[in-house]
Amino acid sequence: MNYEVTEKKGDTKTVGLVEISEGQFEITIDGRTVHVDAAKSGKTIYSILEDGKQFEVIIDDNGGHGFDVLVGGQLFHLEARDERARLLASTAKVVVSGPQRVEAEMPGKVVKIVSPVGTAVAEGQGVIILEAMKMENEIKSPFEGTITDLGVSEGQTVESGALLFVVTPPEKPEGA
Amino acid sequence: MNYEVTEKKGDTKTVGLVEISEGQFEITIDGRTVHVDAAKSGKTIYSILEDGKQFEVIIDDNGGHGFDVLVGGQLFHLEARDERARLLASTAKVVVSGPQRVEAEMPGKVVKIVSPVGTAVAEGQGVIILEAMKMENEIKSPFEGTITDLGVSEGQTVESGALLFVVTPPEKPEGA
Amino acid sequence: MFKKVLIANRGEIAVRVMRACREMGIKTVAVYSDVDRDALHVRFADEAYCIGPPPARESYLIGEKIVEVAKKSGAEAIHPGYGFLSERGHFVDLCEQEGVVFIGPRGDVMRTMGDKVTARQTMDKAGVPIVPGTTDRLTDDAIARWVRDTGPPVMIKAAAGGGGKGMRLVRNETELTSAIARARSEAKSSFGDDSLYVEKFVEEPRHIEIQILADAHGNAVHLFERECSIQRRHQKVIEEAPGNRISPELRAKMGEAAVAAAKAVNYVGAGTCEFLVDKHDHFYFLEMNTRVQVEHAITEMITGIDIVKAMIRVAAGEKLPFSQDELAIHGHSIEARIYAEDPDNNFVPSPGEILVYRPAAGPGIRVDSGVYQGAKVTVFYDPMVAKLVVWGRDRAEAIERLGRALSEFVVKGIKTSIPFHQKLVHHPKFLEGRYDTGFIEQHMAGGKGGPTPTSAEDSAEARRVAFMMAAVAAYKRDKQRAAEASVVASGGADPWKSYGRRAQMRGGWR
Amino acid sequence: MFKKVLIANRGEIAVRVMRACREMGIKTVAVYSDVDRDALHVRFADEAYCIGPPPARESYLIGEKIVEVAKKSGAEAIHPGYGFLSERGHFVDLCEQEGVVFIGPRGDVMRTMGDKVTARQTMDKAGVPIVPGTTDRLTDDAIARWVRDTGPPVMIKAAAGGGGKGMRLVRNETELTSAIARARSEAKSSFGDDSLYVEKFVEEPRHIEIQILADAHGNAVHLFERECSIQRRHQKVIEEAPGNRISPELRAKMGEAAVAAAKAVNYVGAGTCEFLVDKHDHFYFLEMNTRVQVEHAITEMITGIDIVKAMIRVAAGEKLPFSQDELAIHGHSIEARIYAEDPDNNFVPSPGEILVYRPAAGPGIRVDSGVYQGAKVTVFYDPMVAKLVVWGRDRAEAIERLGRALSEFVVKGIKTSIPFHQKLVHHPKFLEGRYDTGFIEQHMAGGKGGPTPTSAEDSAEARRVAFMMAAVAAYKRDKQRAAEASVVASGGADPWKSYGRRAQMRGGWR
Repeated sequence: MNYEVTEKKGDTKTVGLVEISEGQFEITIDGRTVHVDAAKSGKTIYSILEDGKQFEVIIDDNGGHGFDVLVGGQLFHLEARDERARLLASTAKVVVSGPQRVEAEMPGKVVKIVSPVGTAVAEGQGVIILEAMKMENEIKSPFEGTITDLGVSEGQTVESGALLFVVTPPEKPEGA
Repeated sequence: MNYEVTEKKGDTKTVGLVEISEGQFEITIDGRTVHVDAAKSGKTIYSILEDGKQFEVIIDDNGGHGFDVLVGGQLFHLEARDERARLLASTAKVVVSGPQRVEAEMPGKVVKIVSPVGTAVAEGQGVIILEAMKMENEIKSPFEGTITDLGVSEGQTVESGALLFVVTPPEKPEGA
Repeated sequence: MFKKVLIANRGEIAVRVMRACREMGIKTVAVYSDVDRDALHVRFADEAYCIGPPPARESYLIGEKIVEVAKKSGAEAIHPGYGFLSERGHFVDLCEQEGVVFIGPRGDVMRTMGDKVTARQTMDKAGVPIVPGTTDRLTDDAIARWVRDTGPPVMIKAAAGGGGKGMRLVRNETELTSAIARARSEAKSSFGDDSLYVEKFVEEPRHIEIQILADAHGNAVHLFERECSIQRRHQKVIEEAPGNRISPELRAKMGEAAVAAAKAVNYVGAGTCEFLVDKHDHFYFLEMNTRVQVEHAITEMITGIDIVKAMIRVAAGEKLPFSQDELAIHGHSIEARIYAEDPDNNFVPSPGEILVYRPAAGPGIRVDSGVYQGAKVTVFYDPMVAKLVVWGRDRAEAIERLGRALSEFVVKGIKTSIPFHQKLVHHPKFLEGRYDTGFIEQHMAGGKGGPTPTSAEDSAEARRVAFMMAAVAAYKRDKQRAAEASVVASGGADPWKSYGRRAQMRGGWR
Repeated sequence: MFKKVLIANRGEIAVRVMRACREMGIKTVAVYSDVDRDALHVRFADEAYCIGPPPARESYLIGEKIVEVAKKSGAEAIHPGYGFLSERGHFVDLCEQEGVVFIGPRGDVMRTMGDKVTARQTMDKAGVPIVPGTTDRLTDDAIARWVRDTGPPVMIKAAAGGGGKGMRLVRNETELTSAIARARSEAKSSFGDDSLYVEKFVEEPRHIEIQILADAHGNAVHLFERECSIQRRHQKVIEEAPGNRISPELRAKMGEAAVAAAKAVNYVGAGTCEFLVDKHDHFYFLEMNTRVQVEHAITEMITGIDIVKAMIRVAAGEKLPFSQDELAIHGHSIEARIYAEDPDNNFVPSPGEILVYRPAAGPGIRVDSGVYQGAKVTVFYDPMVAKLVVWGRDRAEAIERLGRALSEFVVKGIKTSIPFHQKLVHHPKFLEGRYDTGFIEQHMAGGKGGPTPTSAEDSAEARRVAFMMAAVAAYKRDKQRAAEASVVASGGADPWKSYGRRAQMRGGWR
């Protein structure tokens, strides 16, 4: 399977990947095919062996396609997409219809409501500003639509998992 | 629910136990009822709070009814039995019928076969002697029956999970 | 000696104090907020009591509650750690009224040192050099006159100041009027007191502090200096002991000044005199911290003295068990503070569950930590999760160890400042030991810049592996999702909710 | 200096050596057996190569394979750690033939020190006191004559001996004939060489050893002594540096003797001269270990010298970077070896997965470990999982720290010797520092006995909590089983197999 891996503001490389057996991969990158033994011991951190070279690799999955990969003390912000993922993503988009809830990922205090009920928002447009750990974080709409409900008011403290707002996507003509 | 807790070569105490909510117990012991907050943080070690007193408690479940409990650097070998457990145990005994496999729990070398195929064995009778970590361990029959198969021969090295032997319980008259 | 001590703090410093108590055979009492039931300091205590909701002002900052727990549990003394109630004179008074020993100096000493103008007056009288400037609260006119006479650059400072608030640098007389106005308004809103004074601005200042210990019998010693010039936004990042380019003569003079400062106020306990040292090796008293510092551990490493135990001993009325001439510097020590923050994203705090925790270990390494694998870092408190302290026979070895330790220190689940430290310890200016408080701003673009910690070859290799492993991770996740999808299909999970969460993760949270 | 070093070992010592290499900027090559793919030493290496099946004789002991990996990977030198190939002269010769530097002394030096009779002759010639006895391989008659002349008690020893094998104590002349016969037969079967010699038996012996370091330029220093008298079945359990009741004069004399021993054989590298010290402070050379010791860390703690780095430096031809008069003892250090064994069940090995691993930390603590949370301890190798090393300003503080550290060191999933150490560090004889090699046998019933580490009150409290928590654990398990049972009922798991496992757990495995 081929993945397209992109570094934030950097290269894009195509990485070919075949899983031979659990943890054993044939990987093609930069025009060369190598054998990689990727052991995830103690269910924690990867130990990678490639032609004798050993690397401890820590991967944080940021959701979506983003991965933060730490190798030998260096952190790389990467996105990895494959054919099937693109397909799934587009399928997923079709599935999204009707109002969608957005919940708080950590406890915090609502500093400001940027987009009140009724606002039409673009994908990525700010809706609420939440203060957590003394930092302000803008909570954005995951897609285009209209804010149809707010679960919070300004100045309110929220728990993790609390409803922040509901965004309803525009209705699409059938077959679109 | 009442548990009977026995220390190896020591006391037996009756421990009454009511779970009020997740991790919160009313426990009656030595004629006194106390409230115990038993938090298992990080899915690892218990932190016990009882009337302000804090204890870190590590419990190893030895299977059966045995628990090794480490409190404040002291290790206690205890057995805990409740009414229902006794009931379940007796029920389980009835369920056991037909040949039963016994597998190696750790890798080792078969030093001796004590009970060859065809031997009638009592519960707890030795069947195989396995050497692991330079110690000899006797593998016993889990119940009364006949050794109907051996998965190993003397001198053989076995992996964890390998079949050691099969023991078949005596047929019981129906309704027994 | 006390039989039981309450620790009015949380995190690594609470654990640190409990370790000292346990070694001394003293029972410990922890206090915790609702969100800290599973915190490490609770697990290290012999007793633990909940004192309220997560926000510190409703729990860790309520002195009355804490004194009440001390009395209920029979604790004879309270160790405040740093932060929270550690420098609040009224809390010390409260302890005294209620008959509980406060492990630290008296309340009036704290108030003297807490007010910058009073502190400057006191130090000046004791013969300790202060930054040239005024020792009074001034009117706007008086400030303007002083600046006109002395000439800029000057610092306008709030008398009640701290944490960089109510402070303005004036490089040019035209800035003066607005600087005074802004400093007053900030001081008023931050401290409820708009009194100001003015100091000459020290150019290329280095932050050098002297650790002192004093008992109630008139004995006071200093434990040499620490250099804390590596700061990001007035927050210390890396500290060293001994300092760089400090001659034995300067060390002796600063040590004597710090001891004189302590004696001037009949100080009892551990304290720190912070000095600015300019490029001509002139030093000026900046302020005195009347508590144990975060960075006390590096002084412990080079002197072999357990500062926390000494604090407890002198609070119990014992004499200091060593004199100045028994103290010597042995080797070199460096501390790197590990914060739960994202150095690649403007150092925003990074709360969450610590999924993997593998602290550095082995020769020359000490880790003081307030977390463990499975612990949760919440949004409510200071984001420092651990202190990595190294020791070496000399500075070069200490730096080599720090680099090695950072490379093996693994925290997964939250972001930490470890990658930032790795760049820092490879910076040529740091390796040289020639830096001032402007280092991170000037040489590391405020934290965004800095050298690559590995060779170009290793770096390219690491990048290649990262690309491969991003693909492997994506592959594994796709595989797992496919497996989960089939489970979901047969009923169970709520795809509506899980989409919402996933979408949000892609959203504004990082 | 070398650019790349192969570490021909596993576990904590491999990790220890890699840490030194990383601090020196040297790349590391690990070797591992099939069962060690997930071991910590592989994760710490820059390169790693599999060298065969789990049994050491098929992997870690095959010198040819290891030299081959060194050459293939471009490693210029091999560090052998301790155990495995570390004292095999023929492996050193092989390295030399193949042009790979062996980090340690020459092969002929190893052979000289490996044969006890030759070692005794060499030391005797160098003026190092040896245990009174013979320096020749003797016939049965010659042994009998010597014993008759000298009188019992005597030790009959195998020339090729080691590890307590081929050794017999004779307290009475009537035992002599059978003792000789048994020693010969054991020596023959263990070492393929039945040569014997005889020594006077030293009563109430203390095991004191001197660490030495020597370079190829004729410089040799000693790093003072370690006391290793706390042994269980000839296995060291606790070591201290400096030793107890060692006068400065005795220390100086023993140090000089050890340096003389090293110079007599043109020793290069780190080595240890083991001595027996009798109750009159007479000391006798016992043997020389021609490698780094498990307990080298306590010497590092009191001297500040990194012994492993020094070994690598002198192997690369550098001079020792310090002289004898630059070395001094700073404080006191103690090591407790944490074994995967069950102290409550006759110390049987306890393999398994480490479910929770929380090593001690904080001031004065160093942990050198070969495991991590999630690691598996297998049956194939030495059961030592970690070394807990503490430092204090004096012995009392070191012991307090050791007690504190043991109380916070958590290993779950396997049994360890931690509870045994806790009893040991509370034993009055240990606290006094008055013990000899018979301590555990005489005062702790071979490990079964010893004091309770807590007060009677705390102990009763702990027992009550243990009873409560056993009930809670049983309750939780019953609850979980009930939940699982309902899953099984609806199809899926194989009850036949799971019953078999459960039955076996109840069976003979503990």
